[in-house]
Amino acid sequence: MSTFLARQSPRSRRVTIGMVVLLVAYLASTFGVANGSYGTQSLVLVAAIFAILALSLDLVAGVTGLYSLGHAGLFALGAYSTTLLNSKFGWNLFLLLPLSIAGVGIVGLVLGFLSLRVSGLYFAITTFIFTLVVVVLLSDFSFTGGLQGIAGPVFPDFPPGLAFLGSSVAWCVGLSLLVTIVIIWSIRSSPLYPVLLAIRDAEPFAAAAGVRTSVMKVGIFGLSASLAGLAGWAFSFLGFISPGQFSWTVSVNILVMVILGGINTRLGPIIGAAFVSAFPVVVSIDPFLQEVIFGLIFVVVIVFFPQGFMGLVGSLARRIRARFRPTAVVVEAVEDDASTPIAYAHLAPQEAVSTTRALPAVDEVALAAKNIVFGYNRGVLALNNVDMVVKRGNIHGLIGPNGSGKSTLVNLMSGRMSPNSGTITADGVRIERLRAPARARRGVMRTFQSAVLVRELTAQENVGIGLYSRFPGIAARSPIWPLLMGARRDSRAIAQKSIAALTSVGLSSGWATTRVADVPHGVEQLTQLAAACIAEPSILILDEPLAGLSSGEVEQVSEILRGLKRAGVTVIVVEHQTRFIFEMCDEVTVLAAGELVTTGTAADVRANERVREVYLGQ
Amino acid sequence: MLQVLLSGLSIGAVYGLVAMAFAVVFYVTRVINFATGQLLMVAIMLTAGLSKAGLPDWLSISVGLTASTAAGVVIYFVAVRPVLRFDRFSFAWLVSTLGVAIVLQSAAAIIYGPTSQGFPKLLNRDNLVIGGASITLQELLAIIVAVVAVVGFEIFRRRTLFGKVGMAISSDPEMASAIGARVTAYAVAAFAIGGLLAGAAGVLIGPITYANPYLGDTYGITGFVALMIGGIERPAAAMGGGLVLGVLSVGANTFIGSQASDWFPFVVVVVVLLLAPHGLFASGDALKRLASGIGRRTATLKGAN
Amino acid sequence: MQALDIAGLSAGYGRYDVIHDISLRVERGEAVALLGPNGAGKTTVLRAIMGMIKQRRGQISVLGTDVSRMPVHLIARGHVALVPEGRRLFLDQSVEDNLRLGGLHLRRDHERTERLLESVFELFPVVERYRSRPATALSGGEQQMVAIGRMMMSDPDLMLLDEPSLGLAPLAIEDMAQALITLRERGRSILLVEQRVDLALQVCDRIYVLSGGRIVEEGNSENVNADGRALIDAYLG
Amino acid sequence: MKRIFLAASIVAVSALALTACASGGSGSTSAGTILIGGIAGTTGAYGSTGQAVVNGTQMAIDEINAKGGVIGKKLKFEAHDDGASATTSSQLFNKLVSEGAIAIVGSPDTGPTTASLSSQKKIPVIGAVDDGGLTVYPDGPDKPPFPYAFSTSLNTFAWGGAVADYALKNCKGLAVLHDPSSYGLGGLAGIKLVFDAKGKKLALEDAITENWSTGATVGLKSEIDKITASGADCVDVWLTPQDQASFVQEAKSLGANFTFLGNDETSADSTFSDLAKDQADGMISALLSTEVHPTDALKTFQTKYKAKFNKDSTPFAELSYDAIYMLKQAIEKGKSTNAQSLQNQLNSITDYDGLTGKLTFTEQQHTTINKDQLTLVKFSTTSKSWEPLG
Repeated sequence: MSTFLARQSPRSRRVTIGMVVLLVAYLASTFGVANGSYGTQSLVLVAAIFAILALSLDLVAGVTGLYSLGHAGLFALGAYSTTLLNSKFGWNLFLLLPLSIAGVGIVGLVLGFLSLRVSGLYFAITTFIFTLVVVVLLSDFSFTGGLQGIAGPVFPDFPPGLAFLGSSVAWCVGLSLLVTIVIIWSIRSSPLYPVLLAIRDAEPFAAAAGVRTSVMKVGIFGLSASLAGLAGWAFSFLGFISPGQFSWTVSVNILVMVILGGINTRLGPIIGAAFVSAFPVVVSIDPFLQEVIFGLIFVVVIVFFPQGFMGLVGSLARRIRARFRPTAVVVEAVEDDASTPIAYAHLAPQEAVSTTRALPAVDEVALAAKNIVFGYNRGVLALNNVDMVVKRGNIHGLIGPNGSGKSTLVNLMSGRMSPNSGTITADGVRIERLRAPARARRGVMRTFQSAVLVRELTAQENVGIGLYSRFPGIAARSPIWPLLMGARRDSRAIAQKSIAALTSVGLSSGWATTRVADVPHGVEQLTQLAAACIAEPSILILDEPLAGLSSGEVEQVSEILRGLKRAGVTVIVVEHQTRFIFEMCDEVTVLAAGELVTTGTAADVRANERVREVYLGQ
Repeated sequence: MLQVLLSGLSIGAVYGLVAMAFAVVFYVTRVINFATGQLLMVAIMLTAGLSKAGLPDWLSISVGLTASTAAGVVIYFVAVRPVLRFDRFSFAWLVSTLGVAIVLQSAAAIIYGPTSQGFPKLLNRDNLVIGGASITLQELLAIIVAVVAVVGFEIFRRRTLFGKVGMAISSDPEMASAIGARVTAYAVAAFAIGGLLAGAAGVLIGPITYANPYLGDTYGITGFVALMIGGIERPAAAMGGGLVLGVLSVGANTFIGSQASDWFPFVVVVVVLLLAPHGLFASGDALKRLASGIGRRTATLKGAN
Repeated sequence: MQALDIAGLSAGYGRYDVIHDISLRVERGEAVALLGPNGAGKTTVLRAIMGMIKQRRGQISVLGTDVSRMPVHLIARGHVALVPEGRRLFLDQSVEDNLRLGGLHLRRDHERTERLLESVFELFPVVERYRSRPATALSGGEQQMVAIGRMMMSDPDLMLLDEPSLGLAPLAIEDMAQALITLRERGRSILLVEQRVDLALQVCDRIYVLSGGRIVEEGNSENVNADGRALIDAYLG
Repeated sequence: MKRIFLAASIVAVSALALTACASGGSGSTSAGTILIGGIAGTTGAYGSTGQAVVNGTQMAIDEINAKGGVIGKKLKFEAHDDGASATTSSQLFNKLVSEGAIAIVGSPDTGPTTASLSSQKKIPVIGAVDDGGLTVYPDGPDKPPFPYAFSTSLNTFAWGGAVADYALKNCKGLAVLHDPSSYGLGGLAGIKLVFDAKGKKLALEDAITENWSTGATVGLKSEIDKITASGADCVDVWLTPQDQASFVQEAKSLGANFTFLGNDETSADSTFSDLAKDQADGMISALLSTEVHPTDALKTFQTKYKAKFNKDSTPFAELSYDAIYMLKQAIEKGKSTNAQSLQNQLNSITDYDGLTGKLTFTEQQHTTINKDQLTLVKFSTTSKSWEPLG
C-alpha cells in the first residue's frame, strides 16, 4: 500500500486516500445500519433504493438531457421479475440479479430507441406512458397479484459465522447503492462525461467529434434502465410490492428528488432521495399538515434555490470561501482579464499540430464534391450543381455573399446533412451518405460558425471531447474508469494533449481551466479550433473561424493555419474576410446564390469580373 | 353504438377540458401545470361547500369557477414565474407546480375532511333519449361546453388581435415582446383560462363523482393522458384527444370488457406515439407525415449501407 | 433631443460582456449605420437597445427617455421597432396578421393602422399581393419586406434594422435600400446594422465601426467614401 | 479533493448518528410498558376509517391502563399514518417492530401489506386488517389464513355471504360489480361460496377499476345495459360508497328497476346515504347484529366515544376496541407478550363477548365476524336509517 502510494503524485495520492476514507466510512455506516433497528433500516434502505433510482435518472436527465419519466416502470419490472420468477418458478435470487439488470437494461434500450425519435418534452411523455402501461398491466393480471400486490422474496441471512454483520438485506441494498455510486461517479470523472454534456448542450459539436450521439443516448438510457432494474431487484426484499408503489407519481417523485437535491451533481440525487423518501416517515405531526409542509418545501426550495440543495450548499460554500480567500476566486480573475487583451502563450507553430495521417502529396485530391444539388424542404435550391475540388495539403477558401450556400456546402461536406444528388469523396472514398461521426472517424473534422461548446465545462475539457474517437473504448470503460490503470493513464494523456492543443492555438494554461461560459468570444473560437485539431484530422473544415476575433487574434489564426499546412493537413476555410482568404489560400472557390462562380488562385479570383460583381457588390 | 359514442363524448368532453387547461397554459408559457387537476378539485370543493351552506347553485358554481381561475393565476406567480425568471429553459416548474398540487389537495382535506361530499345535482336528473341512446342533460351540457370552449378558443385565437398576439407569443415570445406584447399578461391570462377550463370540467363532472379533495389526481392524470393522445402543441388538439379517450374508454368497456377501459386507451396511446410521436391531432395529417417519415427512414438506411 | 443616445454601454450574455463602453447617438431624422465584422457585437447593441438583454453598465435613452431598465414591451411601445436578424416573422400567421401585429399598440387607432397598412403596401406592392398567405410561403426577400413592414406598422420614431440585406437578391436589396431612404426622408430615425458597406453608405448619413465589442471609428458617409474607403477595406477585405 | 473529504466526513458522521439511533431504539419498551403499534391511513379519502380505528384502539388502551394495565404493565399505543401507501406501510411496520411493538393494529387500508409482513416477521397483526376476507385468507376462503393475522374487522366473506343469501331467496338473477382489489374479490368470493354451495351461478360479474381514494368512476352507466342484458334483477355494487351512490342514481334516473345490494361500507357510515339522498331508498346491505340491536355495553361505548371524540362511533372503532381486549386476554392467559405465545392464545379464544358480538378465533378461523353475526338491512328515506329486513 505504502509503496503504491509512494509511486503516485501528491495530488492523486490525496485522491486515493480520500476515496479509501470514503469507502471505509460508507462500509462502516452500512454496518451501522445493518445492525440498527428495523425502523432505521427500513427508513435508510428505502432512501438508498430511491438514491439508486435518482442517481440513474440524473445520468440520463441531468447529464445527457433526457428527462425520463419511465424509471418507475423500469423499477417495477426489476422488482416484479425478481419476485415472480423467485416465488413462482423458484429461480435463485443471485441468478436473478444479473438477469434483472440485463433484462431491464434491454427493455430500456428498446424504450430508449423508440422514444428517442422524439426529444425534449416528448421523450418525457413517451417514457411516462411506458410507466402507465407497466402499472396497468401489473394491476390487471392475476399472476402479478393484481392491485393488492405480492409479498417479495426473503433474502437469505448471513451464515452464522458472519452474523455479526447484521441484516443481510441492509448489506444487499447498501452494496447495490455503492455499485451505483461507483458507476455514476466513475462516468462523471471519465472523459465520457464531457461527451455526454456535449450531447446534451452541443450535439453537432459532439457529432463532429466522432460521437455517434443517438447510439450513445440509447446506450446511456439502457445503462440507466439497468440500474433501475438493480434498484427493483433490491427493493423486492424490503417486504411487499404492489402496483401502487410504481405508479407514475413515483416517476415524477424520482425526478423531483433529482431536481430538489441538485441536478447534475454527485451528491444531489442522493440527498434528494433521502429527503423525499424519509420526510413522511420522520416528520410526525398532523398528517394533513405534514403533507402541506411537504408541498410547501417543494415550492420554496425550487423558487429560492432553483438548483436545489446542492445549489444552496454551493452558494454557501462560495460565500464562505470568498470570505477567507477573497482573491482566489477564479471568476473574478477572469473578469479582470476581460478588459485586457487575451493572454496568449508563446506560440510554437512548428509544434502546432502533429499529424501522422496526412501525406504531403500536393497534387492528389483530398476532397471532391461533384454536382451537388441540395434544397431545404420544397423551397428553392440552396445549392444547384456545385463542384468543389480540394487538393491535398492545400488551404482552400470558400467565399461568397451571405446566403450564397457556403454554410450549406460545409454542412454537406462534414455530414450534418446529405445532398439530394451529387457525390462527395474524401481520399477517394464516397462519403456523402455517411453521418457526421462516421466522417469524423475518417479524418474529416470541422468547426462551427458560432462556437458550440459545453459552457459549463472548462476549455480543456471541451477540447478533450475532440479526442473521443482517438481513445478506443471510452464509453465501455467509463463505468469503472478510475479503477482502471490504463484508463487513468488515458485521462492524463487526454488532459496533456488538450493542454498542448490549447497551447498550440496560442491559449495560455490559465484559460484551460476556465469554464467556457466565462471566457471571451475569441478564446471560445480558438478552443473550438483546438478541439478540431486535437484529433489530428486529415481534412479540416473551418466555418468562419475569424468571426468576432480581434486583429491580433486573426494573426493568431493565420499562424495556426500555416502550421497546419506545414503538417500536411488539408484545410477548407469559409470566411467573410476576403483579405485573409486571399492571403492564406492556395485556391479559392466562390459561390453566389447557390451556384458556383469560379475556383482558382487568389489572383485569378480577384481578377474575375463576376466575382467583383456578386461578391463585392460593386 | 350511438350510446357508446354519446357516453364517450360526454365523459371525453370533461377529459378534454382538463387537457385543454394543460394545453392553453403550455401553448403560451411552455410550462405544464401539474396542479391542473387540483384546480378542478378547487372548483368542485368550493361549489359543493357553498351549496351545502345554502347558497343557490348558480352562485356556488360561479364562486367555484372564479376560485379555480384565481388559483391558476396564483400558481403562476408563486410557482412558475420565479422559476422561469431564473432559467427560462429549466424543468424546475415540474417540482414547484407539483408542490402546489400537494398543498392544495392537503389544504382541501384539512378544510373539508377527506370524505366525499354531496354535489348539486344540477341537470343530472333529466334524461334525453336520442335514437335509442339516452343521455342526461348534464352530459349533453358537457359536450356543449366542450364544443363552445374549443370553438370559442379557436375563434379567439385566430380571429381576434389578442388571440393572434397569443399565437405570436407561443411561436416567438421574445419577438412578440419586441412588438409590444405584454408576455407576462398573456401568461397570467393563460393560467387563468387554464383554471377556468379545469374548473368547468369540475362542475360538469361533480354530480357524478361528488366532491372529494383527492379528485384532482384522478382527473389530472386522465386529462394528461388525453393531452398526450391529442398532442400538446394545440389546445384544440388536446380537446380532440379527450374526446378520443372518452369514446375509447367507454367503447372498450362495452365491447371488450369492463377492465379493458383501463388498458385499451393506453394501447391506443402507445400506437399513437409510435406512429405520430407528437400526438394524433398535432398537425393536420398524421398519416401523411407517417408515410413521409417511413420514406425518409428507408432512405437514410439505404444511405447508411 | 436625440432619437437615440447611448452612453458608456457594456452588455453581454451570461457573465461576459460582448460590447464594452459603447457610446453612440442617432439624431432625429438621421440614418446611422453600425458596421463591423461578424461577431463584433452589432446585434448585441440592437438587442440591448430593445431591452432584450440586460446591460451591465451605461445608459440608453430613446427620445430623451431612459429605457435602460425598461421591459421590452414598454420600449417597443415607446416608438422603437426592430427588424431582427433572421426576420423572425410569426410563421404560422398570415402576412397581413404579421403586419397588424406590428401595430399592436396602435390597435385603438383604426384609422392610423389602416393608413400605415396602406403605406406598407405602397412601399412593397408584392406584400399586398400576398397579404392573406401564410408567412412561411414567402421567399426570403419577401419575408424581409414583411419584417420591415411589420416594423413600420408601429409608426416608430426609431427603427432598428439588423442585416436586412441578408439572403436577398441584388435587385431586392436595391428595393429595400430605396424603402429605407424613403423612410428616412419621412423623418424616421434609423440605426442600421449591415455588413454590406455599399448599402450602408447609400442609406446612411453617418457610420460607426464596431470591432471586438468596441467602437473603433465613426464618421460621415461622405468622408468615409472619400478617404475612409481604405478603412472599410481594412475591415472587410 | 476537498469535496471528497467533506463527503467522507458527512458519511462518517451520519453513520455514527445512525448507529446511535439504532442502539437507542431497541431498549425503549422494557421500562414497564407494552408497546402496541398502529398503522392506519388517517389521511386520504378513506381517512375517516383510519381515524375510527385509531380512536377505538386508544379508548380500549386508556381504559385498560386506567384499571392498572396488563400483567402489571401499562400499554402504550403508537399509531402512524400510512397514507394508503404500501411502501410507507412496510416502513412503518418495520419501524414499530423494531421499537418493540408486540402486535400491530391495522391497517384498514394497506391490510395486504401488514398481513403478509406479519407472517414474514412473525408479529401478530390484529383488529382492522383491511376488510378481512382475502387479506387474511390470501388463497381463498377454503385455504389456511396468514398465521399471524387476526382480523376482528368487517369481513368481506361475511358480507358477501349475507348478500348472497338474500339474493338466493329474493332475486331471479344477481349481477356483481366489484373492484379488482382484495376487497372486491373478497366480496365476490363470499358470494360465490354461497352460490356454489347451492349450485347456482351469477348472472354477471364485472370487475370495475376504480380509484379507491375518490371513487369517481365514470364508466358505470354502460354497465346498466350489460346488467339488463344478463337478465339480472338484483345488482350487488361492491364498490366505494361514492360509486355506489353514483351508480344507484344513474340507474334510477335511467328507469332501471333493479334491487340494489351493497357491501359492508354501504352501511358503515353515512357517506352513501348522504350522497345518494332520495335514491338511497330501498338499498339493501347488512349490519352487525349488535349494531341493529345494541347491547348495553355497546351503548355505553358509543356514548363515551361520542363524548370523547365528538363523533359518532363506527363499527371500525368498536371492532378495534374488541381487538385490544382480546389481545389483553391473550397476554394475560399466556402471561407473556412473546409473539409465539400470543399466537397460541389468540387461536384459542372462544366466544369472547365483545362489542361486535361473540368472537372466536381458531387455527383455521382468523376472522371473528362471519355471516351469522349479520342482519340484513334496508335503507329507508323516511326514517333516514337502515331498518332490519323482516
